[in-house]
Amino acid sequence: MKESLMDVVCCPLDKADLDLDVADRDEEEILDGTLTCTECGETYPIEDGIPNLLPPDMRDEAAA
Amino acid sequence: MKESLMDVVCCPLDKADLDLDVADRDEEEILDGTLTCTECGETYPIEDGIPNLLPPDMRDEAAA
Amino acid sequence: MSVREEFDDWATSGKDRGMEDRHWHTAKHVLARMPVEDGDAVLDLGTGSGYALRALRERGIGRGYGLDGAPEMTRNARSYTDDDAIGFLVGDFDDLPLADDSLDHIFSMEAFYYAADPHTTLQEVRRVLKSGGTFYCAVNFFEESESTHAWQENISIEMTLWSRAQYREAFREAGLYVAEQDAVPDRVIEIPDATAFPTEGYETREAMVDRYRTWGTLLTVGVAP
Amino acid sequence: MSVREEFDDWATSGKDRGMEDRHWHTAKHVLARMPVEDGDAVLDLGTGSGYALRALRERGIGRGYGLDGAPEMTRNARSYTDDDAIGFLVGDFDDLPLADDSLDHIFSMEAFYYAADPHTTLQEVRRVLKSGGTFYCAVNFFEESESTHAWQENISIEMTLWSRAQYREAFREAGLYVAEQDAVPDRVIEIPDATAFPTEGYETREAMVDRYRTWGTLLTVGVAP
Ligand SMILES: Nc1ncnc2c1ncn2[C@@H]1O[C@H](CSCC[C@H](N)C(=O)O)[C@@H](O)[C@H]1O
Ligand SMILES: Nc1ncnc2c1ncn2[C@@H]1O[C@H](CSCC[C@H](N)C(=O)O)[C@@H](O)[C@H]1O
Repeated sequence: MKESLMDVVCCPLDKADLDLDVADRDEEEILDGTLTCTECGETYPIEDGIPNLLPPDMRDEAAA
Repeated sequence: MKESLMDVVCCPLDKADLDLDVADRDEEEILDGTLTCTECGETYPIEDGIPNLLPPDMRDEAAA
Repeated sequence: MSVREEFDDWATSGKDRGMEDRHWHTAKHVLARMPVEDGDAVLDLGTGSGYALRALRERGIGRGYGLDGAPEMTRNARSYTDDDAIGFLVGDFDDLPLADDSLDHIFSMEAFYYAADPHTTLQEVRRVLKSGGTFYCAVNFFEESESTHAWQENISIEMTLWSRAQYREAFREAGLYVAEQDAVPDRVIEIPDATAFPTEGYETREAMVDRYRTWGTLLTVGVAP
Repeated sequence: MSVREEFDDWATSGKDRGMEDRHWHTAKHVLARMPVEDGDAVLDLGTGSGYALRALRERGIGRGYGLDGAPEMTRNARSYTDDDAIGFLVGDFDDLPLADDSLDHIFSMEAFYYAADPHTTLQEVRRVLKSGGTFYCAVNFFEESESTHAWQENISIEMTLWSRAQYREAFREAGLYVAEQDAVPDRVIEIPDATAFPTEGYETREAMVDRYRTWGTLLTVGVAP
């Protein structure tokens, strides 16, 4: 994901802003990392350049 | 024109309500008469069942 | 010449019915898109023969008002229907004789660009529409449809030649939201083989295809806040 | 089965590209009507292969966001473009991970009715749209298009089967103005002679004509106040 995506994304649960933690990036975008809600502290993974912003219960249920 | 048209028409100049004067009507509608602006006093004719609500200068210029 | 003189002539020579036939090719698609509900009050700006209101009544609108600047047009239109819920009035686009917030929707086909000041007309449209009401503005005469430009030569009234972008911009300037813009093709008109060209109206077959199939009718839909 | 499981399977078996091909028949007409301006930010809800954003970028939008509940869909979609202005994210229709008033327009094709609660989705749509922004909601599965009803049998997710009137009503309940509703015909699909029926999909030729030419895609356009 481009860093500019941060302008529009928010926490799916409480719509608060997210903090970005970059684990891996190339010149253009963030490939791996974490988005953390500044309000509720919930975390969302960025994997292979795509943030997963499903509500945690849906994300975990599907991964199971 | 049906009397119910009075609900939506107004004076084209100042958008004030109009007073209806009926000269001739049948069971269904008003065939001849006059609409008078309650604000500016300008009058508009109803002829053959159709009100002419052109601004007076346009109405007169065309009739000339 | 005034709108009244020009179009009264058209009405008495039967051009109103001719327009109805030709405009229906695209107007029917435009009308079909309007989200009218039972009981709605709809205005037809520059109603001509009044066909749009007759069609919308079949979809259940409660009241149809046909406004036109040419008394003979409204006289003819009145004679084409005996539907009690359709009424006609003579008036001008730039000074609408209609109360604020009085209409659910407004339709207009091939008429808007005759307004002496189209910006004023749009302000009037916004004024008379209820919140959430739509203005379906359909024109065949516009910048991108080049073979229509010559129409101005045959008429004494000054016509507004806007592009698609200019329509959107003017709607927004008047405080309308722009919900849609589309070129609605006329698929009904028959286009002869290339060998038939030049015809009276078109130099080449491509020009005629461009006029009807590519551009057809420009629809711009505005919504009142 | 969850949206994720169902549609991840579709993505890995290549159904995303198949849908793109078929949906394009009507989606191109829907996209053409959107009044997008240079620089606009547009969201594609249930983006699948992401074709709608690729098409809108050719019309000059500034940013395209493709949201989908199936990670494999977004993974494929991402691989189909190297346009820097297009980005994908995984998320659910009922809990949009997008800020209030952040988007100029939203498009959605053949996806809306999978929402667990479509009324919630509409509220979310209204929340994230800027004032005057549009929601172009296109579906092939709806009450009036009867031969589509059987689709529910082949999918484990509950699908919302609304009529045209129900779409309009639900949009209004969510606080959106309804600017347009239309049946956009699919004129591309070939319909065989009557002798070819019954086919796998259709009992009669009439049923197939009804599905594609009469009903096609139901478009409802909402505008945020
Ligand atoms: N400034 C103005 N005010 C009111 N009516 C006008 C006008 N300028 C033109 N008109 C009317 O607009 C109509 C344009 S012709 C189109 C008629 C009809 N809508 C149809 O589709 O066939 C004429 O009837 C003309 O009298
Ligand atoms: N509740 C939900 N939240 C997010 N995405 C969903 C969803 N329900 C279904 N989807 C997504 O919606 C898409 C429907 S298929 C349509 C894809 C694309 N718009 C096209 O026209 O081809 C799938 O990719 C599916 O994963």
